[in-house]
Amino acid sequence: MKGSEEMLAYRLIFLLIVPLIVITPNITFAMHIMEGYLPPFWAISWFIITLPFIIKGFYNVKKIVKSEPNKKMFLAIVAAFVFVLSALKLPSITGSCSHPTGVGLGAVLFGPTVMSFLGLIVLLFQALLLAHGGITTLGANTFSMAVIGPVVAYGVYKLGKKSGLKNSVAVFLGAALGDLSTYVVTSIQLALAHPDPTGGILASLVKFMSIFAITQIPLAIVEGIFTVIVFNLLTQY
Amino acid sequence: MLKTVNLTYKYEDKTVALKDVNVDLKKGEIIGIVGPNGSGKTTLFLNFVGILIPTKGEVLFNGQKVKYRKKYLIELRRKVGIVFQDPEKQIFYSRVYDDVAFALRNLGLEEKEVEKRVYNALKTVKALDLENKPVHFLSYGQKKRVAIASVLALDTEVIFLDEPTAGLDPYMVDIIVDIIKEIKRKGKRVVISSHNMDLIYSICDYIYVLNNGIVLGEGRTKEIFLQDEILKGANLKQPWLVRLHKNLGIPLYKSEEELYANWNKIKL
Amino acid sequence: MLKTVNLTYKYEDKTVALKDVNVDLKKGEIIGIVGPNGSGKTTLFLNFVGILIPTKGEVLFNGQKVKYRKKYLIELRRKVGIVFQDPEKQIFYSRVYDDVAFALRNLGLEEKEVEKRVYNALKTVKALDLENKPVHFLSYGQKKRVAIASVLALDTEVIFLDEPTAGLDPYMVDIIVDIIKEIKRKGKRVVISSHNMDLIYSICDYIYVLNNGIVLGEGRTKEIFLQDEILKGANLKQPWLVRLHKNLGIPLYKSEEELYANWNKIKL
Amino acid sequence: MLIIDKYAYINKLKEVNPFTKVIFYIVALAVALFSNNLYIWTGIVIAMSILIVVIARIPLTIYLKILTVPLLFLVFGSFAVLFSIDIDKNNFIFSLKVINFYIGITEISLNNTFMLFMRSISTITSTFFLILTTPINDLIYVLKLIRLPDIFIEIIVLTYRFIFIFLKECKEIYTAQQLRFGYVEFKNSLNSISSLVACLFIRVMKRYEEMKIALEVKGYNGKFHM
Repeated sequence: MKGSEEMLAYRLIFLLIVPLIVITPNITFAMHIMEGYLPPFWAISWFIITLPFIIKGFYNVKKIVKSEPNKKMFLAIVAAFVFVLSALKLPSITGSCSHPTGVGLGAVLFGPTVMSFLGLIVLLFQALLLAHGGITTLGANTFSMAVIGPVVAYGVYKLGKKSGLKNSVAVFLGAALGDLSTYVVTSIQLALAHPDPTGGILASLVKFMSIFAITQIPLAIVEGIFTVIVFNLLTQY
Repeated sequence: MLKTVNLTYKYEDKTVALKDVNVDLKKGEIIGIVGPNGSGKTTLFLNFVGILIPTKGEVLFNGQKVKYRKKYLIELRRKVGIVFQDPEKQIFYSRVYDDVAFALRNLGLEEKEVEKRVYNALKTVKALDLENKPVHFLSYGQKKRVAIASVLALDTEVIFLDEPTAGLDPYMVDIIVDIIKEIKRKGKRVVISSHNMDLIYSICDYIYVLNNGIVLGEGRTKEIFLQDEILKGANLKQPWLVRLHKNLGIPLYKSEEELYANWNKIKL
Repeated sequence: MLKTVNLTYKYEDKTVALKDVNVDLKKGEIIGIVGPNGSGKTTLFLNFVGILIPTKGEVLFNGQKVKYRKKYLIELRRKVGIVFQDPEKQIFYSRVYDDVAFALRNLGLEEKEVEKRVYNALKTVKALDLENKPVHFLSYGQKKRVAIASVLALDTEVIFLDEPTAGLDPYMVDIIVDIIKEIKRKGKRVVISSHNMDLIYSICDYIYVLNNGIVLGEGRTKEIFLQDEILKGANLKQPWLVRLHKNLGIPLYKSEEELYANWNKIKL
Repeated sequence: MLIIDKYAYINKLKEVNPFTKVIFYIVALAVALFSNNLYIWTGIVIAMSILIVVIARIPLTIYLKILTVPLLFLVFGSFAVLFSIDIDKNNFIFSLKVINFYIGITEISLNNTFMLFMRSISTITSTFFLILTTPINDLIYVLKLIRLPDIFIEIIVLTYRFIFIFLKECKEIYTAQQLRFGYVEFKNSLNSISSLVACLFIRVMKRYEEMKIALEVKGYNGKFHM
């Protein structure tokens, strides 16, 4: 009796995890918190938390544009490029596909400060044109993808370079860790909004993190490799 | 051989791109597909190589329905190649050699075989000297030839050329025409879409006229270009040799050389 | 009027793009600049509108040397407009109206005047119905017309058209030809570069032949196309009307209508 | 290419004043977000679906198709909220023993998940109403009305235009690679996608150089007027 219940439990877990592994990357939600998924308090809080970064980014952009008006078009080109990048499908080992966040590539190519502002615009277009993410979760998503991700990616890349790592290793670490940091932040955001009724926020965090660990670590590695190859190809030109 | 049977293709938003199209590549050695911008030529090509899946009807390859499984498509595309209009979007590597070798390496061919094929293809398009040049130093016409070579290297039985002479100067157009004739001589079937009616008239032996996704008419080159209503329906013009025939009552010649050779007879 | 005097232009890497070029727009109403890909046509156009600064020699506008100060250039470009080959690279807004209005608003024109001019320009290119369509839904030919309208709206005295018919189907080519004739009728000067020799022959009245950055020859249309060495030197072909004249000894006509009208005389 | 964008321009509510639509949307979104009432949520979902399918005439198949993406997210994303882990079986209304602990569903988590699901789906349908009936060009007009900083709007306008250019290029490059067996296995797929991005990047930068010339010819003086 006990044995069969255990079997049932394993089967249930299996039933839960397998579709997660297969489907998660396919529908790419892992990086975006979906519309309405955060309760009002958190939706608004993340907007407020993100706002200073956006304002900072906005003033940086303003400064750049003032000294070089053509850069206005350049920034839009970069935003569109990152948008298209995030609509691409990266191959993954499981045979399914995922979308690159483009966070690492964008941050390393264009610097992190610009990315926080452009990231907001990219996320806005993803919500409006692709129905990825959402309007109520725009604040939270901007924080994880456009603020934390680029800063970590760029920081790791610079740090790696400084400590004498090979360029491609630094790019890889920057892109992969930028990716992962985005997911960690997303997990925290979800855990804060949906604490576990028995174990609280921490238990909830463990749950979200373990889902992401299964699905996102391989993806972060793939994105890291992808960014390195792109980088190497670009230096050939 | 390749053909479509009542092929209908609708875009995601339900607009009809092709409607009941029957095109049979058996009918000619160099087949021309003509029609205005947006008439469905490229969509038809993409259905032929299995990139787009027909909404209704089917594509038959050697009498068999094309199957949209990965393995089958790989086999299909080893037999059927396509060169798109803009060479810039089909060249991915900075070295010409690597780019022409791309498809072959993906198929896992041995490097020796790859080398042989790459050189053969570059020779056919008269671009052997470009082998080591970085792609971004090439002119538009040279890129076009590299793009053609990349497909030739696959040694397919059929080659689709989408607007092969668009944007090229007259001299380059002649070179491309030579390449097309060379491909034909090697026993391959060529399908061309083009806005250049004089070009189509001079090198194709069978023509399909497309407009708004419908085949308005088909026939041997000389015959189809005499049918005013069909051409008008597709907003096309007649080649000048046909216009001369129509307006002046002189015999219809396939090439201007033929006209010149027969001029004395006409004068009499 | 606009002309160049011994204009030489070298790229940053010292390759010579133009060498001692003398082109005078006074010589014709619709001027054709012909030459193979990479012969320097576009570079010449960019020198004319002050985007590129001559390495040697100069551009004269109404007898005065063009000055490369911002203010002067703004004035120059109110008089001299240019439409590039690829419409995608000159349309910045997804609203057609805003795009055609862009240059006018940059000049600080009043919104009422802007509106009048935008509608006039759209009318000339027969694109009034496109006003509310987003640019990404437009066909290539429609985008091309919008790009032309943006320049027409400026009401310049001279318009440069770089390959205005490249990639267009025969019907669209006719529409562009009509637009060009309409522009001429309004008293503006038009300069066209094109690979389509038949087109150039039929609408231009003065031709410059360019190759490797050098003017190989110039002259009134009928005359220049008779000079074999010059055309050969630029790898160009003669228009078919000229080929008929050369090969068959019939008189040289400017248009096929003229040929047809005189056919009976030829036969006799 | 982007199906939502396409329908935004051809639906039957396109001509309705965008400002009205945005106000309506914000009210609906706020109600959906702040309320805790099952009936209100259900009402919003039904009302929005009717507006989208019956009034705006978006084909039902298209509507359902774009709904599946967030629905899948919702279903699978909810597992983490629904299930808890505990050593005490009594906290659960349904549970299974795994080694030394229990995985199960508590009454609170069941309720939470359900509420989460309903709130999400009602905000999603609200947003769908806006994006399926209001073209971006109209939304930009609203952004102007509410006096968002110019730079922000200008970059949005330009980005919107460029997205379609790059998407088209990207698709064409991808097709060309696909036809040359660039995506037959994992390793060459990764190489191909990387070279696609590199190729696109080069083209994008070249385009920037060329468009700068077009900008100058048009007398650009630092501002994209609207």
